Amino acid sequence: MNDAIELSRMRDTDFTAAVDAQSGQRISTCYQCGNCTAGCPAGFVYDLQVNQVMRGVQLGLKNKVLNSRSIWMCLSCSTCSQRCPNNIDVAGVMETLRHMARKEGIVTVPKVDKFWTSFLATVRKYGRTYEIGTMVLYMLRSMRVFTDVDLAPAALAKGKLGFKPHKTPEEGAEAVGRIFKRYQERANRQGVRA
Amino acid sequence: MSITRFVKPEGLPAFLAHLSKDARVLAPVVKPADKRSVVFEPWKEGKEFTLEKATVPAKAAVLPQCETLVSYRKVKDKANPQNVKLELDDTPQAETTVVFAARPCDARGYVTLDRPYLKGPIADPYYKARREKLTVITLTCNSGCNTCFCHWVGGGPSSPEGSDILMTELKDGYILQGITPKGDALLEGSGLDDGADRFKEMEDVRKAAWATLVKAPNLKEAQAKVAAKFTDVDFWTRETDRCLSCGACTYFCPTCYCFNITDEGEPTSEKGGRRLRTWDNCMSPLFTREASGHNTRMEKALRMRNRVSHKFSTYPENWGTFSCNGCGRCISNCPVSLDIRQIVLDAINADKAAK
Amino acid sequence: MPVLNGKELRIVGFLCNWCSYGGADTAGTARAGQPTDLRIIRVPCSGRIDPLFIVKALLNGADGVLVSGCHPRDCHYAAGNFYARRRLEVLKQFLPVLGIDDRRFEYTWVSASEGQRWQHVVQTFTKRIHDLGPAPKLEDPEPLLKVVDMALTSLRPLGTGQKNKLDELKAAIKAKLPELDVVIGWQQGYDAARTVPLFMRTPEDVDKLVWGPFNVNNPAVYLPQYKGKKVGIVVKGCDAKSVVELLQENLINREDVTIFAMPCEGTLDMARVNQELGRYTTIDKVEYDEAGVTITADGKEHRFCMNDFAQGKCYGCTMPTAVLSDTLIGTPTEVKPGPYTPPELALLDSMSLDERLAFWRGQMERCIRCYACRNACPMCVCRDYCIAESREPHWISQEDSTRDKLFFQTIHAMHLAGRCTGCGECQRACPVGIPILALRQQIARAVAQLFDGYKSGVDPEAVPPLLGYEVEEKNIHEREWK
Amino acid sequence: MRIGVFICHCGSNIAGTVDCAKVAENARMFPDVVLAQDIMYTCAEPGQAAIEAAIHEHKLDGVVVASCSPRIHEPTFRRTVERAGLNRYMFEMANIREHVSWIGKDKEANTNKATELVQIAVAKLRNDKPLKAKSFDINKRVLIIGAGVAGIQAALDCAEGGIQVVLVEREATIGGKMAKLDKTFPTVDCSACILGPKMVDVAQHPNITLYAKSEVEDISGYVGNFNIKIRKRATYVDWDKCTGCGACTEKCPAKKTPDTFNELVGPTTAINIAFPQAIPKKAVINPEHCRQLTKGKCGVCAKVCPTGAINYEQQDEIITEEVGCIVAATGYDLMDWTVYEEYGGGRYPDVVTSLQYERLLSASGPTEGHIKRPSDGKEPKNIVFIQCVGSRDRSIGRPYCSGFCCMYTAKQAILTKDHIPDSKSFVFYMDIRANGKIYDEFTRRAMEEYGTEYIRGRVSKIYPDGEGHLIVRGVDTLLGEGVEIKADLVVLAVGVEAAKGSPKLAEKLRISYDSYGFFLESHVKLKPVETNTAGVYLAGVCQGVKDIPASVAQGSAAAAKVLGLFSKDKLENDPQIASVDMKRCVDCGKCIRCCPFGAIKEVEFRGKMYAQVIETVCQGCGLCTSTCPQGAIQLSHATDNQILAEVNTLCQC
Amino acid sequence: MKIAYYPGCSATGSSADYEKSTQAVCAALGMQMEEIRGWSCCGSTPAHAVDTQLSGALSARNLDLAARQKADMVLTPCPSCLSNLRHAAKRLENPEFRAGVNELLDEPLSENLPETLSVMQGIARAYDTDAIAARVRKPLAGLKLAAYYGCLMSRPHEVMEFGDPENPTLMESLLTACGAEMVDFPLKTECCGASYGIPERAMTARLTGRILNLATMLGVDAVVVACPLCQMNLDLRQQQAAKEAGVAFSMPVLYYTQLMGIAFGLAPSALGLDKLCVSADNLLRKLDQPAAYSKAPEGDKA
Repeated sequence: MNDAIELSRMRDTDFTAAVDAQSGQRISTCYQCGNCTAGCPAGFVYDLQVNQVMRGVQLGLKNKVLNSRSIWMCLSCSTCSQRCPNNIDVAGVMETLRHMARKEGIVTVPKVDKFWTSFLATVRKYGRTYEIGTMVLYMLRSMRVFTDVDLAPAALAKGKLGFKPHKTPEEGAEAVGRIFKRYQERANRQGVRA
Repeated sequence: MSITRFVKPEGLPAFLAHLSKDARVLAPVVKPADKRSVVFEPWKEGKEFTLEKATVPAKAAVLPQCETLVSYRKVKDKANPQNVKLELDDTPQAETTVVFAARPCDARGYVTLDRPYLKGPIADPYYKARREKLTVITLTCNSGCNTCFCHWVGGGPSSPEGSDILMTELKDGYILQGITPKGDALLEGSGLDDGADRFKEMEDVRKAAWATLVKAPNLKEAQAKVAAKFTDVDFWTRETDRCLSCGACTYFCPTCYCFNITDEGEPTSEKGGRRLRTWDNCMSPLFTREASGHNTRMEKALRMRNRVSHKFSTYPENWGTFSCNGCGRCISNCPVSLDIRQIVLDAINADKAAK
Repeated sequence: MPVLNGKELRIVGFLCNWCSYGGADTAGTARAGQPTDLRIIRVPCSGRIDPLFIVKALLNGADGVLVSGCHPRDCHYAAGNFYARRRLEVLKQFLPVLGIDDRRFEYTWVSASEGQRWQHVVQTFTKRIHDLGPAPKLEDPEPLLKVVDMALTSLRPLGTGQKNKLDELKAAIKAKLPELDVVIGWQQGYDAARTVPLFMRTPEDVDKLVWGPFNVNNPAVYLPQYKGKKVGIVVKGCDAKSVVELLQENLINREDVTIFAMPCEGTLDMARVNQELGRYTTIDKVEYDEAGVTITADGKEHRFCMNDFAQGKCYGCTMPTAVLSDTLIGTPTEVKPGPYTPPELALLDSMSLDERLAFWRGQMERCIRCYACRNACPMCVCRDYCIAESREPHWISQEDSTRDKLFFQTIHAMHLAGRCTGCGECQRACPVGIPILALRQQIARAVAQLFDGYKSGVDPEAVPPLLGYEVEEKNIHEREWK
Repeated sequence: MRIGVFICHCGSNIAGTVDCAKVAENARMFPDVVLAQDIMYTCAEPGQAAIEAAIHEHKLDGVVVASCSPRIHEPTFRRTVERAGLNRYMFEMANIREHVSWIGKDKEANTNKATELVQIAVAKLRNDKPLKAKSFDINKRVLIIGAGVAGIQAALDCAEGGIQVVLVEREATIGGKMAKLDKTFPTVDCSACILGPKMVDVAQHPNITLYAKSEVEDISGYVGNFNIKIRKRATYVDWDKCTGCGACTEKCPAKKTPDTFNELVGPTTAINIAFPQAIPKKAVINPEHCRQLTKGKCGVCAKVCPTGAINYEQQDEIITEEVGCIVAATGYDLMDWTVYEEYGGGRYPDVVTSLQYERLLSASGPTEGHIKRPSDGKEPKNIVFIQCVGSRDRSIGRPYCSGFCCMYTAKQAILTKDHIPDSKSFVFYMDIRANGKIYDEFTRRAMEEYGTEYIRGRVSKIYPDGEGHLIVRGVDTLLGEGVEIKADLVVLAVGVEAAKGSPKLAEKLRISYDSYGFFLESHVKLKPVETNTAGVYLAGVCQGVKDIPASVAQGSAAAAKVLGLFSKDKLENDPQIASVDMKRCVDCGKCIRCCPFGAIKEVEFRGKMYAQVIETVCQGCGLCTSTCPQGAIQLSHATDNQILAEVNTLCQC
Repeated sequence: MKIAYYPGCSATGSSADYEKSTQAVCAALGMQMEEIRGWSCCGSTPAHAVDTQLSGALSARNLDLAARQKADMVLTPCPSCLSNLRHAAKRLENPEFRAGVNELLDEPLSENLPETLSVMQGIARAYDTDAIAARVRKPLAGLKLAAYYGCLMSRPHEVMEFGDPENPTLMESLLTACGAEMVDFPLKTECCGASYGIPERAMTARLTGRILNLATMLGVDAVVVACPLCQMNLDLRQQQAAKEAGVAFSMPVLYYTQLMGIAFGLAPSALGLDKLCVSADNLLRKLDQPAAYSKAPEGDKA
């Protein structure tokens, strides 16, 4: 049994406590009914199912959880939170884990992260996006940008994809830019990835 | 002619400082409030004081609101807890005290208290100890007032009874006149300027004060007439309709001397147990409530009868003079302005009214 | 036995026998380690805990008091903790006005099975008390004598009420008089610059009745002693509230009381009037106009404008006319409620906790325990059997101590919780002018905040809040033990 | 006073972290303490003997024991001091084990704390007074509320014991939930066959008075002497005349009346008899659906009734009964599962409750024992059972386990296979709770012999596919993947909740209930049948979820309590009750207003009114004492002065 | 009641038709909305995916602008923006969070920020169903519709407060008032999987297909949505889904505002109906059939 997880050594209870604290949830109340997994629309692209992620947090398996692909692929649709019999905001926990991974520089699905960064860069510059964020994300997650060939013509024909950047009027773009600047500075101060 | 001294207003603090070297000096102090009051408090250097008539008389100088008659401790033997030693201390706590700027009515109060506490079959050792260490400096009144009636009951704005020194306010200062040897001695050692040359002026001021008084009715019949009303419960009921049965009249009276005794504290504790003597109040139903719950003075009418009769009838019967000094505090401090003057006059005039 | 120096502070716990004491046992059985400061007093039910035990402890050296009972609904005695919850919450909101930090008192619910929760509660509370440090003693601070600011603006124009139809009122009383044993009103006192209560039994008595700004006394104070007799009473708006509250508590019977009312335009703060008049021998003249009174004493004129010299309560009065009456002469004036904090309470509000403690120390020193405050209070119906002077139970010593005097004021205030109508007679009666009304005002404010703006003396049918409960209290919430 | 103090080492339980000898030494300095010693085990026989000997030798008139919690040994030591001639209330305990030695390791602090706890106990004891109980007569009749299997068992046991029983049942027939079941686990016995004879016994027992279709309206009084008001609902049928022949039900034209006995899975008639074995077997008219009562015309049943029993004018009737004690056996209801919108919120007819499924299985049910799904009457082939619907679910405020669903689901899966051999059953479960006698074997049989597919996980969503099936989306956590089943029928194991109206009844009984409405027993382990109100006992699910054997056992246990209580001719009250000092009472009525037990009344004495405590009703909570502003009403053994003595001991600076 | 309007970035791009029809319907009802001057992106998914406080600051900036405009309420058509703005407001109740957000902003936030609601809620609050019905000129009688809310609108319940999180019914009540027949649509809050484009085409098609299939099985004339992303996914992906499911779909997917606009008698061009992939022509034709009038609600007489 070489690949057994040696719980006596591997458990990081500080991690469990940190997830509790940052998410405001009590992960210990999860009794592994699996309802989160049952209702998850994205489970098919997960390497760890949601209930397994929760179990990993309970056991303090930090590396396993923070390196999982699942936390990047979660859609934040909150179906899991809604149906959790123990009132755990599971989607909130997933988001917390994503934040933790990011701050530690662990990015298991780089394209997603790259998209977020470029999306935010646009917002930083113009104050608004030149297209609905999720729309491009939708393309990006496909990892074949603009090659959804059977769709693009129809979408373009209907004017569904715009490329003109809209600069926010009334000094809005500048104000948004300053938000990002301060955020960046704070992240630098704290020594975490922005 | 007695010893006199003169002091300018600005010289008073120094005089008090001189007095407080060897004694606790009780001086009137203003307590600021929407309804301000004046109380006697131990004076110390730098403390502000007033010469106004105090809301609360300086009775506490001889009869404190609460005093420890006996303090006692039970000391246990660690080896044998059944051995308990009792330690007792019943030494009267008396300090040398000067009451400064009492009014003549207050000073007469000490005389009124002296009779039952000192002149009866047994002298009260606690009272005696305090009384002997007391010197009274009295400020004469320069005018009458709406609730004062000292001149009805044998006193007056410059009555010397009970005072060791009489002090009178002149235009530019105060003249102090020794009344008793104790007072004379105090003045002699005071270092104040002689006041003999202001004596005449002083007498004029005092006379002028008398002149401000409203004419006093004749209370000669009061003792008999009040006694005659003893069985007329309706009379007392009418007179006390509005009485609230609180203790304001008695606790602010310079001559009320009733007390209650209670034990407090745990004898085995470090503080020990204390047998306390506290003021009591004949206007309270508790005053005569017996252990069974029975109360001989259940009605406030009967309690008021007691108070008025004591002051105007039974005390005079025992000691030959009213025990009311006409300071008027029971009237001015009463939440319903019950007026003892009116009760006495009603008793006197009851027959006439009936006719 | 003193607390362990430097290590412990004095923390007293009152625990109900059935749940929380059991919870503490469960914690012990589970070896759930706790700080050693807490001393537990076992009581049958949280409902048994008189809030005054807590004040008693806090005034006499406790640094913290913790109360714990069964969870709401789980009371061994069905409803004891529901009552306790209201009383303890009122107490919690009251303590700061005394200058006691309300964090020093906490109450919670712990069941017999919640050993862990108990451990957590003890740890948290002990830490809180250690963070706060030893409680200041009443005798520690220098006395602080601050004066209430009486420069107030009234919610309505104040006046002398001389346009009221006093003759009509007299006629109405005379008409009813044959059916009544007595009618209580006001008459002139020992001079024309004050009035005193009047007890009318004959038409001639009725002729003595006066109406005006000197009618300060609250005649309702006399009603309970006439229980069972037919009594008439003339009331101002504020007096009527006392009558209603007495009815609410079944202390008098509605059918025995006939209420005569006229709209009140305000009454004078006699403390300030007397201060202004100073020492005088005779009143020459008292003249009224719409806005005030001019008193001539010993030949000197003194002008008292109602807007400047009214009683504190008159400025915030929204009920100048009796809320309940049988005969009303005149028309009630509507007063729109506005922002109003009673001046005494405003003074306390402006102080820090330490200042409040120093304030009460300074104020209570001159109290000589005459109990005029208590006896002037229309709601103090057990004054003849007051625990201030009893040995069984023995709540207060007779010692001349500021603590005991302040404790009595707390007793009075707590006993008035949800009952005090703010008539202010306690403070007015105090011969040495201690602003004790502030304590009652704070209780009333807490009760109003907790119980949906509840005001006593308004609705004869309402249940006084501390004699009732809701299973789910709208405004009382369990504090989190985080 | 002469007080003896005994400090218990409790072996090393206390002495391990408390210097017991030092505590005893300190205690010697406390007032009135004439003796203080430390003892290895105070509660053991030698310890108790030492206390008794010391009482005699040192003429003690009060004893303090510092040991464990008074909740454990106060009764023990009270008996000890009583044996030595002291009044049992001249005794106090200091809890230096649970509250000191077990929660702290600092010996100095612990010793100091233990000393103070002893000091408090001494201070309290010095204010103790001997108290004496009073005795009063008992009315040896019992009221049993609820005639499900627990209530029936309690009634029969009491009746057999010679006690007169008043049995009140809300429904038209006794039998409760058990009467609705088809079979029972783990024996797959016919429910009606084993319950039926007991129901007949109830009907025939001379000591049992049965009020069906009745509810308890009001309860007053106290243990030994309760006064009960019972509201007998109008049935519009004179039961004295009704023979239960059923002629009326055959002819009744209102054939679409909802059938509550059949859990609404089929209709019934407006006049009906719940089921063939109903006790009492009497007809009842449902006034909301009776044409005569709603529209004023019909009268068919009156015409066909051979005994003229129909009475459309009948009104509710109030009956009074006097009893000495009460057993509550009000059972349970299923929670309203329609809060689960993800399961359709009740909109899909083929999603049924387990109890509805029992009626579908039952030969006396609407489908005569053939499993037909409600939507189209077809026989289902794929049946999905979902457990823990409304149990173990904090998100809807029901965190508790309903206890018996695992077992009946296994039973239903087995029965399904028996009824439809080519069917396939799936059970979604989280844990299988099968801890009774031959329970686990039973669930294993469902899996192994009946091919029931157990899937470990919850179901997230049920929705119709538009083609007559229900899509059940769940998870198999063992597999770590979502699963989906196309089902014909879904059976929800719906969680149990306290019977509707339980809190109201609890308030009438003056007993406590938990936040879910279950009645609170006196002690969760050691007094599961008693309540905190003397003379009120519990049986069955009203106290907490339990299955049939446990309900029956508790029914018998309650009966044993009743018989035990009635074995005495007189009862003694607990003297720790309130009393009024008439000298101080001003009759303000505040205590009367807030007494939770109605134990204070107003009495006249020499022309004045006073409050007076009814000694047999007072439970000793002391709420009155903290309410009385002048301290005129005092709770014995927890008087103001006793508590003040404790406070003053601690706070004196 | 002063209403501020937050269009969201998509309004000028992919969901121009949504924006157009929203404006048209609100104007027809007489609902006054003032666009927030200088509004900026709420941060969308990327911001909260990266940092909650950054997301909070980007959202809160807009709420603050609305507050300075003295708005009592902010309305937005986009569920994603709604979710972000409401989450921000909820988190700002925590003083620590508020302080952190204030650190990022030019100026501290106003003490009281207006509440954000969806335009749908805004309409329903201002106009009861009678008022809506009274505005109907061309009742949707004869149309059978399935309301599809998507996953963002009603979840999490504590934040969104959009009726029952599993079974919201607001769209149904609005469209019922317009005369349409609304079916009970069990998948109304199930995720359509829009975010997972091509790599998982089979699965996404299954999620989409499941919704389209059930709608088809229920025999509806159209699926009605309130989310730009859902609309695009369900509308655009029907062929892919069809391939997966082995059935052909031709299910119009309309914004609820488009249908309300139709009922109010507004011109199809004013509602952006030309942007639909699956044409709504059949649906419009069905409405024009005279039979439809027989079931017209009273509002039609006006």
